[in-house]
Amino acid sequence: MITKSHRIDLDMFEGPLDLLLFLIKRDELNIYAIPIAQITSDFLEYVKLARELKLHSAGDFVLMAATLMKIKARMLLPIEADGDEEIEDPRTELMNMLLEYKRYKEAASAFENIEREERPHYYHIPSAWNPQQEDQTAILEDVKLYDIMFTFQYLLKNYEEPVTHAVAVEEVTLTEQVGFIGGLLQANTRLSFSDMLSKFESRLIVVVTFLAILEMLRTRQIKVKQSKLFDDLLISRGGKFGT
Amino acid sequence: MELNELKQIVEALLVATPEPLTDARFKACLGEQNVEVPLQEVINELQSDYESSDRAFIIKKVANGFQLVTRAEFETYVKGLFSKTGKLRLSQAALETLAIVSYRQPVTRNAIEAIRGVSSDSSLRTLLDRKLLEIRGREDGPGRALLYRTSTEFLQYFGLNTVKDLPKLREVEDILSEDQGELV
Amino acid sequence: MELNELKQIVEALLVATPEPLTDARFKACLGEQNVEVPLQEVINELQSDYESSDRAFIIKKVANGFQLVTRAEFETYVKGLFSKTGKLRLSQAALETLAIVSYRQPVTRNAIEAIRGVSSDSSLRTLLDRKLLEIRGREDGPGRALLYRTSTEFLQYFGLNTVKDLPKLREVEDILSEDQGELV
Repeated sequence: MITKSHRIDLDMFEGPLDLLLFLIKRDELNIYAIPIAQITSDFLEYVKLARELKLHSAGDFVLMAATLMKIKARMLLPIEADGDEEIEDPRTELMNMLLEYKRYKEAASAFENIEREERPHYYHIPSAWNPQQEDQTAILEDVKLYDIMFTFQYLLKNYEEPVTHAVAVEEVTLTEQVGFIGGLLQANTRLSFSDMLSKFESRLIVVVTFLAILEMLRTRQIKVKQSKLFDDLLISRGGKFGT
Repeated sequence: MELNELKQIVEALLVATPEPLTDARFKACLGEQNVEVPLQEVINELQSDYESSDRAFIIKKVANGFQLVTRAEFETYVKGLFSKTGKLRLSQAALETLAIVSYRQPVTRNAIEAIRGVSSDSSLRTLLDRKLLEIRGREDGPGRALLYRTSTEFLQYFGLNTVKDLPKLREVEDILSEDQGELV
Repeated sequence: MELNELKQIVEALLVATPEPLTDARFKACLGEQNVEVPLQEVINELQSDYESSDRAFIIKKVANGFQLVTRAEFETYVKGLFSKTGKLRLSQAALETLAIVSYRQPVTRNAIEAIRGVSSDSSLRTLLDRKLLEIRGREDGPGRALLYRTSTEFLQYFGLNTVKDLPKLREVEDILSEDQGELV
């Protein structure tokens, strides 16, 4: 569906919910009954295109991708009518999140308008007046807890022996992670998604690994199964595994 | 005390006060002296003096107090005091975070992130740096997470008297009915 | 530009400037506009306006610049703004000392000075005066040095119930580390 919009920069969006709201609006979708298959594939297209997206939000986009895939899987399951118990639409929670986010997004734009109106006024800033002032060079207008924290942290940084952080910049590429998952699947018939992720210390690797899973799903090298909504994802070899 | 003398005192206080001059603070400054005229009345008098004598500033009611602000028409010049661009505008992310805290306060970082769907560390940091938010105590629950609130500076920044002056948050039902309307 | 207009601009700048208005800053604020009148002359004009209209403030020349200050005769009232019950204005030195005591309490003066790298006598005195700190007992060691802690007033000021409610270092790191967001 990417053809509809050409390429849109993920930077435009404040997060996955913002992107979903955009897709819903663009395609005039009914928020009560979101066509989950369509929106999932659109969403994944964006995430895939945005491999070089702002890394700090990448994890949040990936998490949403996983949620969408769970909902999609859940929608495909036959509904077991269990007595009179009403079965909740798997999309309800997502819909509520989207609506709640939309309320605050609207409020944010109201704030922006007030900010614009207030902009031309500048408050009078009085010169320091304090007869007991011991140090005239730096006066804090108003001390907040944050100032206390910040100051202490700043002092500690200068006081303690500079610790040399061994930050090995982990260069992980998509291809490497595709190879890594392939290797694991040679040895095991099934992989637990959460077990695999728990081994990684950096969120960057988690993100790249997830993108690798998406890529391998697309090319049918793997299959992903989930028994219940919000359950772990189980990865196994797909029809084109090893090709 | 005569009104003229009172006007001068209030003016002196407005020039010297680092935060909005409230009624309580005004009374405290007067000490033992008995004053019948309410602060608001003195302010009104001063305000009209400033207007008739073409002063470049006015008195603004903000955070339940009074402060001097420059008149809007001098923005072009005044902004030169601060940087090339004048006041820094808040980013969309910061505005969203601020909106959530305003309506939900006191609120934890987790609650903010649950609504936004993205990590909000750097917006929180910006807002704390600019003193628009402050940390105020901890949640009672098991995690004892830090709680965030808006500050007096927040009210000043948006020219509000209380948080209650903020535009009302739209109800979910309204959003839904509008969206349904769009569809038809 | 006419003198009257110029006077208004300078007045706006004086109201809004966070530091004394220098000639250079004044020129920068005017931008491209050509002004022949020197700042000092505009200031003189304003000054005599303020005198003749009995304003409670004057323009004071300090460190090469100009700023608005209240007239000395109003000091009795103005100091009420900064009385102990009001918001605190702490110097950087006092703030640093307060921060160290908050996180390291109970703590000796030596320990504080080791972290700050400078003598902290006078800040300790200020903080004790303002009842933000208190002395509680002595160290066990040979010197039997005095131990400093934060007071109940300190906790109340920040809306905390106990010292344990202060943000923990780990939480501080969370909020303050800029990289955290970007790196992940």
